[in-house]
Amino acid sequence: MDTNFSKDDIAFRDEVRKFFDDEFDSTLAKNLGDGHGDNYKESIIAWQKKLYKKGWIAPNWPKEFGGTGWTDTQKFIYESERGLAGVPDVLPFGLKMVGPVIYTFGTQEQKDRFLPKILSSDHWWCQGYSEPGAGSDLASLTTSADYAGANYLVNGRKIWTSLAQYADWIFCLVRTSKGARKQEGISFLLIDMSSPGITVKPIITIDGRHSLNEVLFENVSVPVENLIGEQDKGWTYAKALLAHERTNMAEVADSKRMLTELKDKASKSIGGGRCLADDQVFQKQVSDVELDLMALEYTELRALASIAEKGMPGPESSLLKIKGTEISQQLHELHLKVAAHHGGAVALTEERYDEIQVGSDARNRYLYGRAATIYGGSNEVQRNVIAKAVLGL
Amino acid sequence: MDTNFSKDDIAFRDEVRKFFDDEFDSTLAKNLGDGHGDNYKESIIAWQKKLYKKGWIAPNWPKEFGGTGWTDTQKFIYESERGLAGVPDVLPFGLKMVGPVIYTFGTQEQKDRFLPKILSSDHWWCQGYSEPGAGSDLASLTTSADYAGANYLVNGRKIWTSLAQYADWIFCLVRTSKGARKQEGISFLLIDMSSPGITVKPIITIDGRHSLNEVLFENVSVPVENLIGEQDKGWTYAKALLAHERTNMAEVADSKRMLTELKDKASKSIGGGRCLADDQVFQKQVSDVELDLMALEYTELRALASIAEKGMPGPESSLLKIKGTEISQQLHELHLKVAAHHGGAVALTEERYDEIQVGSDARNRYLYGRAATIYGGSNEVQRNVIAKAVLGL
Amino acid sequence: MNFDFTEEQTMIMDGISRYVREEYDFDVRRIIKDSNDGYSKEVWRRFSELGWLSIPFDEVYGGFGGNPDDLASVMIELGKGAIIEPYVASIVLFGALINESSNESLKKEIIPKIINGDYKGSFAYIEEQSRFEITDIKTSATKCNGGYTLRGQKLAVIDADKSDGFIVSARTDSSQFSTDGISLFLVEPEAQGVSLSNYKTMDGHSASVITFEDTFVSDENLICAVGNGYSHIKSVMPQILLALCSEALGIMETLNKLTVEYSKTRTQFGSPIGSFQALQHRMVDNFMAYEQAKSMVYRGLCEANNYSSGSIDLDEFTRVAHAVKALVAKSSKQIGDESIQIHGGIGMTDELNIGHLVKRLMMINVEFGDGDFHQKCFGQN
Amino acid sequence: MNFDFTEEQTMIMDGISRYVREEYDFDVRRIIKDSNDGYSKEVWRRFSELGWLSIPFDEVYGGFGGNPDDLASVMIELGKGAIIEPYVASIVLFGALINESSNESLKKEIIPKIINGDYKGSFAYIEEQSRFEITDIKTSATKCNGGYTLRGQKLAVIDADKSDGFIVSARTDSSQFSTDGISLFLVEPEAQGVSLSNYKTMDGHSASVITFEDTFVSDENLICAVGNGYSHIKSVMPQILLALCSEALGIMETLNKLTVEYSKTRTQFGSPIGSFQALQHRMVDNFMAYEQAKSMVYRGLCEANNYSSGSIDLDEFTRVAHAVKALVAKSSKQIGDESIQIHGGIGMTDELNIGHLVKRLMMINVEFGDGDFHQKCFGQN
Repeated sequence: MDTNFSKDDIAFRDEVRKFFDDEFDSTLAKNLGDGHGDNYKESIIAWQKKLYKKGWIAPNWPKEFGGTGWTDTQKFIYESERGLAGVPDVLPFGLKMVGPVIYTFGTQEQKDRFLPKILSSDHWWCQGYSEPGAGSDLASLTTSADYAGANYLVNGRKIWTSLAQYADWIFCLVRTSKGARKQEGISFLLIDMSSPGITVKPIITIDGRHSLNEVLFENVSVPVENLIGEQDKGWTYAKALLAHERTNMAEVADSKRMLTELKDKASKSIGGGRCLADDQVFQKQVSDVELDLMALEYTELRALASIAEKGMPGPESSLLKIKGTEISQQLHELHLKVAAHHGGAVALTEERYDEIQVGSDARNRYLYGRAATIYGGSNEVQRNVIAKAVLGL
Repeated sequence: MDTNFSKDDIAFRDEVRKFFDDEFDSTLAKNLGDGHGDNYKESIIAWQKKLYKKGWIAPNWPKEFGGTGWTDTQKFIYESERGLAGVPDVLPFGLKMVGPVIYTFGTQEQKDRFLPKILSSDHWWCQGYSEPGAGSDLASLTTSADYAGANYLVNGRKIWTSLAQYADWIFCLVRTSKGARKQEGISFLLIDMSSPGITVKPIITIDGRHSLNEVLFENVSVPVENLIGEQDKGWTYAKALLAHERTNMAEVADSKRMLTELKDKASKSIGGGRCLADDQVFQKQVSDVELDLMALEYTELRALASIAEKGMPGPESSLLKIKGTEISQQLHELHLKVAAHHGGAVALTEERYDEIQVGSDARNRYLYGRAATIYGGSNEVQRNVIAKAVLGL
Repeated sequence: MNFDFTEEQTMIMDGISRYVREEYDFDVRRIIKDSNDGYSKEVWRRFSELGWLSIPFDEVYGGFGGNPDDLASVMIELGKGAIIEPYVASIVLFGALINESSNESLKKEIIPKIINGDYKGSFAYIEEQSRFEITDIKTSATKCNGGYTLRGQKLAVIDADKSDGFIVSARTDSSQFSTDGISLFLVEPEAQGVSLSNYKTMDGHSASVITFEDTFVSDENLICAVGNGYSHIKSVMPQILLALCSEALGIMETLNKLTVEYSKTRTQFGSPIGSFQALQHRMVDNFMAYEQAKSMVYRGLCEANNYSSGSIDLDEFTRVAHAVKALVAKSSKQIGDESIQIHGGIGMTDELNIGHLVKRLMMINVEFGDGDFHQKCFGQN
Repeated sequence: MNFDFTEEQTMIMDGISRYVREEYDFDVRRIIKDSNDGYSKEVWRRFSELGWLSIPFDEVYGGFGGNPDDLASVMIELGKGAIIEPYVASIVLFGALINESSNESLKKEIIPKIINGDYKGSFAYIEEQSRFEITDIKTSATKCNGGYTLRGQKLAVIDADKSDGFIVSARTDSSQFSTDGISLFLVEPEAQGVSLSNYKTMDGHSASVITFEDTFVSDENLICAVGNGYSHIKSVMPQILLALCSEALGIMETLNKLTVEYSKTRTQFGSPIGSFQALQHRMVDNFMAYEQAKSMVYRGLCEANNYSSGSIDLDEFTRVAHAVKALVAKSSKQIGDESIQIHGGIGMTDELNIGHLVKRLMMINVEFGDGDFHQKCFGQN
């Protein structure tokens, strides 16, 4: 058992730390915020291009396709430093979702065409999975793609599509035929968002902001060369991606950052030299989360080590999404607790009320954060999966 | 909304308080303890006979059969005072279980024969419901009663039978025929424990003590006049009883007593004038339970008022068993927390180590108390019932 | 023993319920919420006509003379409707403080106006450093000729931008945390040196930072005797907490109802999601959380009556009120979270009422101290 | 990054696992538990032969020279087997204290005997008033000619009735709570003025109240320098906590395995109870509680190595050890409760192993401070 850093690891850590220090400036930090700033699109692309230039845009990709070739320890160090520096993770849709599907199941032509632009952030991707009638029960999707010569004609409606308003491309699960099981007859299609017949409608969430969308397809023509793998076999590719996605959802580095910020905030004096951090009950609430997070960090490391050794994550990885999202929600809640009255504020204008703005941000994150246990396969579905696949129930 | 006591109520409260003060002496308190003392049987009978003499043995029975005719407020006062005085509840098997079944569904002859001896505690009853294969799924029971002239011949095995080692009579659910639904063909039978063919085998529980038993029936002959109501309709009577039983399982008065004792213990100085009651986290843990208990007390009152007004409990009553048992388990846990190391002690002999004995008792209650969420319809089954019957799911 | 609302209370409740159904549905609420005023003058006028603004006020000033039960019956229904009119600020908070005021001339002047719908008020007591401690006051009121000079800043004053007057807590004596030396003043927004910075709150209400720069307040605007502010606030605190918790109760009832209904209609994996046992058990837990909250609010109301009749003292009543607020906070959190989770994606949308009801619960939670604060107050005694 | 046990460790684990399977099944355990000695001399002899008693001791004294990983590998397997031999008292507690002792002649004398199975020890540090504070000591050791006179009483000394010697904490100086002035003495049960009152504990071990009435202890029996007792205990505390938590980990693994298996075979309502979604989700939660506990123990073991290599200091290592004990306590409680509940009635019986495993978890929880205690220590830093 060891997680000791070698000399090289420490040098690497210093390099990462310096890079974030130098390159992730306060303007970027402000604009990226929690993914809702005014210049969000430009800023995230600018930042990702910096990472791309540095060669660090895709630590999880195989080296041959543009990955970093880092050891697990290096990946861990990179993530830890990212969290410490408050640097947001890269957008997952291209780099963590469709990218791996393309390099695993795509044709050489598809790889050549799409992977470079994912790496360079010249293509903004979004994910077309959920539908109004197909949420947790994803396989019951009905968006259809009818084969018509060299094209599919796509008709249907995707929902909860994050950041589709900025997207150049969408990867979709569509129904190409009716199989005996509903998982059959699904295909995995890459669709240009500028195709005629696509309409994007905003969905405003309970935090009052816009990051989700409905994407409507009316007779959208998609060339057959945009099909990934075999027709009707899309569920297999999607499943592989989901497993991949799940291990990316622990968000330990980000939760650690939130925890540090929480402790800082709570140490700020309220009246009479008191501070919330001195309150034993509050301490207990914080340490409840901190303990779980400390364990989760090692659960993630165990999963990484297991992937490195056996080529696949062990049973421990299946809890990453559940625990990771529960922990981040608990941290949101504690931030909101610190904010007290100020958590109520919306649409603040005057710069001088910093605390009120901080409270307002905490509230927005809390509210939007409720989605974490719903999307990416709700935590109920995750529990079903573990019961079946891990416990054999 | 009011729960104000009238002058008469206050006089009644004083009478109850005086009665417990005078009659429930320290020897009784010691011997009754938590239902496992050496002179338990004699002591509980002696105590119940005192209540019988006073006319207070069956507050929940209709006056015509020997009930007290108290108002809801009086019942509430009686229960509160009982809890405050640390007086254990009467044994439920005769007075709260089979008694109501007999006066509701029994023949005049059965009423005349059994009710007086239940009231006078001359008959000790036990409950023959569960079987090895029929726990939560009670209706799948297989103990058979075959009609043979003027008798049933009973064969089978009942389990988890509390205090059967002391019992004169057992009321059983037995299968008299095979219906289309498993709830059909069940009959409700009263069986003399001295009948040839009955064997009682002790089951030692995880607290190392003996209160549960297996009761085996081998060709036990039971006269037909011991059948309650119609043959094959026993499930109906049992269900009525279960609903009745459930509202008796909140045990608010006993939990209040446990809470008071807990606070007393926690106020005892540990080293250097510190005491656990000053610890904010412990305070929080105690108040978590206390809040729930304060609410549950009123939930029970609301149920009582609803029964008085509408003749039946409202939806609020269905949570009494779940919440009541969860609260009592939390109190057991906190008592054990106070006991710290001393919770480990078993089989202590020397009188001088009072604290160790107190810890040992707390542990026994904790361990035996795990059963509260299992028996009387497990809390999982209760949740199923509420989902169906109250929420319509 | 009695846990029913009276016939009169039931009539009021039915009236509000009908009003919400017929005149204040979710679309109307949205329009009002997004309007410039953030409330509807017309609706407020109707509230006055229907007598709902008079509930807690003494009959001598034209009020209904209601007890906590009466107010609770109103609050439960307003909660169910997610009404965003400034009822809490004007009637529950400001109303309680003015109704118990010892300043007869002020009461005679203002209470009838409130009842007529011509006057709205709010209570300015939170400061930058105070969190939930009402004694943590830095705002000072210095005696001057014929009155006092106010200096300081109050935060998170709910619905202040709609108000014709604020009751402001300020120190006329003693140091920052003392229970002595606190006085309460009625201040008008137009008074010299008063400035407001307003913002919306997540529940569709508004709040303000109010700054007092050498604001003169006359002796006649004292709500209670000089230095008696703390005991004045303390005397009305339990009934305020009960009213807030009653509103929360109405919201929770609605959330549970909507969630169970939704679970019966939303189909996934070929079955209504309400048929899945894991969700069933959680909805049962939500049902229990609601019933326990209801029992606790009823306990508070019973104790309010015991307090009125003199069977318990203010400390005992206050302790129960702490308990009510603390338990209601827990149930609110659980039911709020679970309502969104069980609704899934649709529960995350601004379009659906679920999120709005949850946000109101969240605001109620911090109003006059959050659950942790009240549980601590409760547990220490 | 490496989270595997070494080949050598795996061999030890396999060895213990085989031993439990072949020679220490649940019936054998019951017989040993109910025997007069409360443990088996023969089993202890076998432990010695198989080298398991030598694990944590330095090689110079004939030990295996194991690190915390080595000890963890043993403890996990002993946990799975619910072994009740006095391994924790003799090897984990007494063993750590003696192995780190500065008293060379004592070490040369005693450690080889322990390894040979000829000497067992225990640690007497709890007092009537102390709860979990190891500095809360009233027992006094007064200097006298050639040694010290011990006066006082120690409680809950685990497996003391099986011991050939106790390490006793006593005050040679300073007042009740001071970290200074604590000294550690090796005392034999036969020494003058030592009396034991023994009782069984719920996990099949025993404990004693030990009274010292003017017991003479020679200078040669000092475990560490006079007054250095606290830092001596503190230096071995983290590794002791890790060993205890490793045992708990083994027990939790077994409980989860047995519960999931049982749920697949126990049929109610025509289906295995493991097919009911509400139970499935709870078993998933238990699985997660176990995996998180495992990660935390592994984190502790990694930090133990970081501590050995000097990358972190004792305070940092101690903080992690607090975290491990606190989290393991939570997982233990959850898994213990749920194992009984999901087994239902049968889980309540003395006959089944479930209850016995749960009781051992409960004992581990209070050993060297319960979860709340350690979480507080953790949270304050």
